[in-house]
Amino acid sequence: MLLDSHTARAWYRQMRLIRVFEERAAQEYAKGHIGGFCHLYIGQEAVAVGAFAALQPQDHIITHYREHGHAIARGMDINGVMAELFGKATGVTGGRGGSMHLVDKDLHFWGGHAIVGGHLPIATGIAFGLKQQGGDGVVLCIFGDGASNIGMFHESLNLAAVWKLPVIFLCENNRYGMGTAVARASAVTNIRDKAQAYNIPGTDVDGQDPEAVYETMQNAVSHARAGKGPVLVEAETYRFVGHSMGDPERYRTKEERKEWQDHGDPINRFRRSLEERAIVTAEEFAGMDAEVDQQVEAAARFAHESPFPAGETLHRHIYVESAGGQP
Amino acid sequence: MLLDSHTARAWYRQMRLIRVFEERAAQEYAKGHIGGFCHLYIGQEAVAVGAFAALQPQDHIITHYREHGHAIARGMDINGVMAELFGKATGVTGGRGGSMHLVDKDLHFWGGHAIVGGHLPIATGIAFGLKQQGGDGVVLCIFGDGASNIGMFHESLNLAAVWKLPVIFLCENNRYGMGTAVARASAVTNIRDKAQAYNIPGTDVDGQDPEAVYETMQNAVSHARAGKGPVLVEAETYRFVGHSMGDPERYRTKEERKEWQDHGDPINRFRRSLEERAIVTAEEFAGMDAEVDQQVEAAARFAHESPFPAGETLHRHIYVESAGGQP
Amino acid sequence: MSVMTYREAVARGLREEMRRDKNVYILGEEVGVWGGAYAVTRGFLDEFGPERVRDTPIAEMAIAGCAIGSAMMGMKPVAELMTINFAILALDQIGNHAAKLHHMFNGQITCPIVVRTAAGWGQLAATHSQSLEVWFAHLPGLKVVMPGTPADACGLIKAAIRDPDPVVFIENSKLYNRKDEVPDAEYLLPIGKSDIKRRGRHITLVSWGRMIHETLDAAEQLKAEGVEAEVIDLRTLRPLDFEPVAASVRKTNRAVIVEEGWLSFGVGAELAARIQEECFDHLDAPVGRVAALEVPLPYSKPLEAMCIPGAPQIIAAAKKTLYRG
Amino acid sequence: MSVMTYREAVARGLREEMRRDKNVYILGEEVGVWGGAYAVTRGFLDEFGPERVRDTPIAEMAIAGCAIGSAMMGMKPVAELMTINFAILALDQIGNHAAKLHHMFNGQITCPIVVRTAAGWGQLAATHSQSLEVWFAHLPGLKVVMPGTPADACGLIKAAIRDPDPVVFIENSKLYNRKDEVPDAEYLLPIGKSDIKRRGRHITLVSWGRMIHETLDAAEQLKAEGVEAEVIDLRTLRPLDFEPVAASVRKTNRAVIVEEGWLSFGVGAELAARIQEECFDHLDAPVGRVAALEVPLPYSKPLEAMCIPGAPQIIAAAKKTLYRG
Ligand SMILES: Cc1ncc(C[n+]2csc(CCOP(=O)(O)OP(=O)(O)O)c2C)c(N)n1
Ligand SMILES: Cc1ncc(C[n+]2csc(CCOP(=O)(O)OP(=O)(O)O)c2C)c(N)n1
Ligand SMILES: [Mg+2]
Ligand SMILES: [Mg+2]
Repeated sequence: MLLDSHTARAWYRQMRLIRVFEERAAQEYAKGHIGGFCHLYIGQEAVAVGAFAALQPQDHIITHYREHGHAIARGMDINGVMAELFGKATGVTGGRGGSMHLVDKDLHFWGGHAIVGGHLPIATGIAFGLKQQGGDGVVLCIFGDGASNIGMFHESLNLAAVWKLPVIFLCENNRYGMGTAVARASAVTNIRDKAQAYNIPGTDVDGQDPEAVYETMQNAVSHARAGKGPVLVEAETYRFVGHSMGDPERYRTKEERKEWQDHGDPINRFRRSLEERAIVTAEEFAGMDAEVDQQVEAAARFAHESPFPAGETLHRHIYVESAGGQP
Repeated sequence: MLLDSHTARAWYRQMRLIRVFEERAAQEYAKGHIGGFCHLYIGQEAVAVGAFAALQPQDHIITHYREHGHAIARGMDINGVMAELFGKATGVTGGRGGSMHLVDKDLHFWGGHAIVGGHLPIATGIAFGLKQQGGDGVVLCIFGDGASNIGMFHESLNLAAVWKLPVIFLCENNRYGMGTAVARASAVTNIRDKAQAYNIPGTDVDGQDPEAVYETMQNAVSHARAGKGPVLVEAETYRFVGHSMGDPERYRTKEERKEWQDHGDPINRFRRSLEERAIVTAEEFAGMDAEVDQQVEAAARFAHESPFPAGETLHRHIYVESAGGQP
Repeated sequence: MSVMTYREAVARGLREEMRRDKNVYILGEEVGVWGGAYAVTRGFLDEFGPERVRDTPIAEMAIAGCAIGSAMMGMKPVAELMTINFAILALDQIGNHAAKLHHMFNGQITCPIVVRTAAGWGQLAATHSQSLEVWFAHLPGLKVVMPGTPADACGLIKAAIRDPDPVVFIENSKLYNRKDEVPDAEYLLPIGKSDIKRRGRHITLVSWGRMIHETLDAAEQLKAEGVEAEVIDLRTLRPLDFEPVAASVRKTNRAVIVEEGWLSFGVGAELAARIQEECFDHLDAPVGRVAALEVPLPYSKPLEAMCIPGAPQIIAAAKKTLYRG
Repeated sequence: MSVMTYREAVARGLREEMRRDKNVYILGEEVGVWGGAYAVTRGFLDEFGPERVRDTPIAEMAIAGCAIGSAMMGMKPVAELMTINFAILALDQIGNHAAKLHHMFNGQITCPIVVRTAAGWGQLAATHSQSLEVWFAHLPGLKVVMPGTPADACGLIKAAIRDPDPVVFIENSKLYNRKDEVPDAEYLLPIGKSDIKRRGRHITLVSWGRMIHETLDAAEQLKAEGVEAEVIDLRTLRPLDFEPVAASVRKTNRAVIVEEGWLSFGVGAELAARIQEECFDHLDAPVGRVAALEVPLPYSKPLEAMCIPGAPQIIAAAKKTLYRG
């Protein structure tokens, strides 16, 4: 792929932003500023950055709970994301949803969702809405390997295929659903093979390479945008950290993880490749790294300094307020 | 296939028994002796008879609500079946389950089930029980084309495949789920193709030919019995009557149905073939037909003459009685 | 006024709203070619075409989820889940998603779906005879409507479609052929308003859905014995319009709740609890409850008949409450 | 007596039963290699091996269904559904199948499954913070157990495994680290028996599950003000052991029900309804109810804290009921 320097820098910057954001989130979690479940995306950054580069503003996204990276790749304000993790009033849902439920309607980012597979049926509905409203947008629906075994996966891919809905089902196969290796949970270990049951294209891609992800997603998006129906894309990736905070990681060896970290780190790989291809210079990298660090620092400061939501707000939006408030 | 005369007669007799039983059920329904939902099996008889011939006593069956034919093919007492349809105390569940819930534990016939797809997860459990208990039995789990689109289908086939459970998933593809043609509901119109998503064999068979069904099922049973895991078998068939009583049948043409009835009637076809091959004589057929008519007549009489269940029985078996009865 | 069946009344409401608003569409199993398992949407496919009247696979989770997603996009889906027994399969979509999105996403997302489903029974056996409205009514974020008459069904299905929140609209297979008058002019009713279906001063009978008719029958029979029962039809279970119930009980000092589902942890429990909380000093007798026997409903007609209460049980409960029995 | 955590107590009960009966096996997401999402089955894989401690795909319907089928075959499955929020996905299997098979098939089939699941909260947001025991309690054919202490958890999980009927066993993620004494000898408790956790004569406080501790705290604080509260721990919600509640209320003449879930159509509604039905002439005040605020639970700590009631709310409700507030 011929990558121009502007795009290359933007992608690198985004990947690094996600990484540094996540590292900071882990620190803040350890200090008790973030609570509940917090699923980090470290190791999978190339999937988000490559995939979202293939989307247009008129496209839509719906995803699961491991979505900080997706939100940032779509351009969600990281101050609002960090503040959300802190449960602050300035968070993207005012502290209601937390880490698993980032949302930004203006970005067509329809939420992280915490019930495994629960957002797949909803993705078909967004796509149906798009189709009926006659635009040329598509829906990107992201989930994990583990989610491909739940009934909602089947119902959703089938419905999307029968109705030829413009959805890209993007499975981030990071080898494990919590502690369960793919082969222990799924009868086919190549998730893309499940596409055969829906008569739709199923492809896989190296999820550690943003350029590969971008190209594969470009094809998938074109297919869906052309009205040819859904696509299943499997990005092969790896999560470098625990499932969520406090995972004893008894299900994999340190060696396996180290192997991926040493040879499969998407950021290092991409950086080396850009350096080798002389697309981005060392100074440029250094400049971006510093900027990203500052940006994350600022986001953390913003989150720290923001107020918690006022108690009175709790009762807002249980029902749509024009309808007469809370019954 | 080389069919001996004894077997041929037994199969013919069973198919006819199912047919005449169903016709009588329709009449009794029209007269108000049978109520609720009543899903007839007319047109699909060869599937049950061929498939059950491939089973052994140590095997197990679980099926859906269109199961009169399955029950009869397994050898359930037709007096008890007819009485059940009448809601009588002498019915196979004492009138509690009705048409959709025939059961006979001694025959390892674990029930008709009325939630579409609801018995597929349970089939995996029966198979798991069998496997753990170390016998060589297999489970036959029967459902329709429409059921192959529900989430439970996916979860069950996947679990059975991952755990290599001895289940034959037999889909009776009768072209419609209620009024919805397969192609309008399923992204693959050959249900057997769904097997690919579970890395298990998927085969199809002419469901109007009991010999073909038997042979295909023999292979499937051997596979499962040998510990090689589940199989998906698709029997292509057709229902000659409405989905249940009072179906306006707006979803298909009279011509389509007539075509099947004229050329695809499994009983006529089998009879002609046996005559051509000189395996069964005209006298033998006449004798069997008369016997079957009498048997069904006797079952109807039995059902008519049986008492309704006594009111006091209602509270039995809500909980297991040794446990101290009803809370 | 025209006389029409409950089925026709729901259909009329649906049809009017579909004509009014192009964003309204119907999806579900057998809603199109078949015309609805209970024939409510017969003729809709011809009038509105296959884009707006969408037969689905048998996939309750996908049906509900598709409705939710399209509603988030500004459409007005009416998802039919054939019976409430199958709606259970979609409870995660309805309860974990539809009911929560608006609040959890701080008002950014709205989810104005209507889920139409039918309770009922009639020799259908245990898995096809449930009244599970209480499960839905327990969830903040949902609205739960359960009309008992054609007019209420017509006025409330229209309101449900116009409502900005997720509405579960529970019909009853035993009501579809029931006829009554419906106003000829466009007819809209507010969600969350109960209706006093009969005035009286000796006892308050509260019901909803199909049981309102058994309750009115009972009230008519009680009249012959000199008892004037007030009959309140809740029509909506969430938000619960409790004040009229309280006002009535403050007047009659006695109440019986009548429901088609099981007694324990049923809708009547909440009503009895609320009444004793809010009308304690006015109650001359404990609030009575009439409900189904707590067994999985059997197929056999005489057994089934023992399970579902009707006017006789209501009358007996009323008399007990009136200290007359 | 040994002091152990609730987690250890459940594990002990499970382990003892697995040692006793080869037919007992565990299945669910992360029960094996991980040792249970809440670490209840840590070490089980090593002791009992992968045949009896079975990690499953993320497929709640298949987990429950596999349990049901194997139970029909004479096995004793303990299916873990990680939290009650995901158990919703298996409600069709549990409600339409497990709860109904024995009765509908006229006693021919039994279905002795145990479904272990956890309620709870803790900045987990709306979809991961529900208390839905009332849904299960509504279903005839099920038994619903909800122990609040290590000893009760140990004695009841063992009883659940030996029970011939389907049992839904609801733990609480906030309880797992809570410690208390458990008898050293084998300890079995009957399902369907409540427990008077504290004797008193001025007011009856009824609770179950985690809230029993908040209730006991409240009772302790009330004592300082001269109020002697009787605290009844229901432990089982179905079958409901109501008589001890009635007996207590006949003595105290006042009652408050305390629950972690939402108020409307919650468990407390049934209890309040039953108390006023059966103790009408003994009640000196309406039965009070303490429950969660009716909103989808938010993530943010201060907002979440507003939703879940604790000792202060219980004390306030008790005082109101005592006409002291
Ligand atoms: C229906 C449901 N079941 C179980 C869970 C608990 N759970 C949360 S994440 C997870 C693993 C999901 O794995 P995968 O889909 O591979 O995504 P990953 O976490 O690896 O990104 C599980 C079991 C849940 N949230 N929802
Ligand atoms: C979960 C669920 N959804 C809907 C129904 C209503 N229903 C009963 S039978 C049926 C069609 C099933 O078709 P198929 O699986 O092809 O079996 P067939 O009736 O053709 O034998 C439907 C939709 C149901 N019983 N359960
Ligand atoms: Mg994964
Ligand atoms: Mg079919």
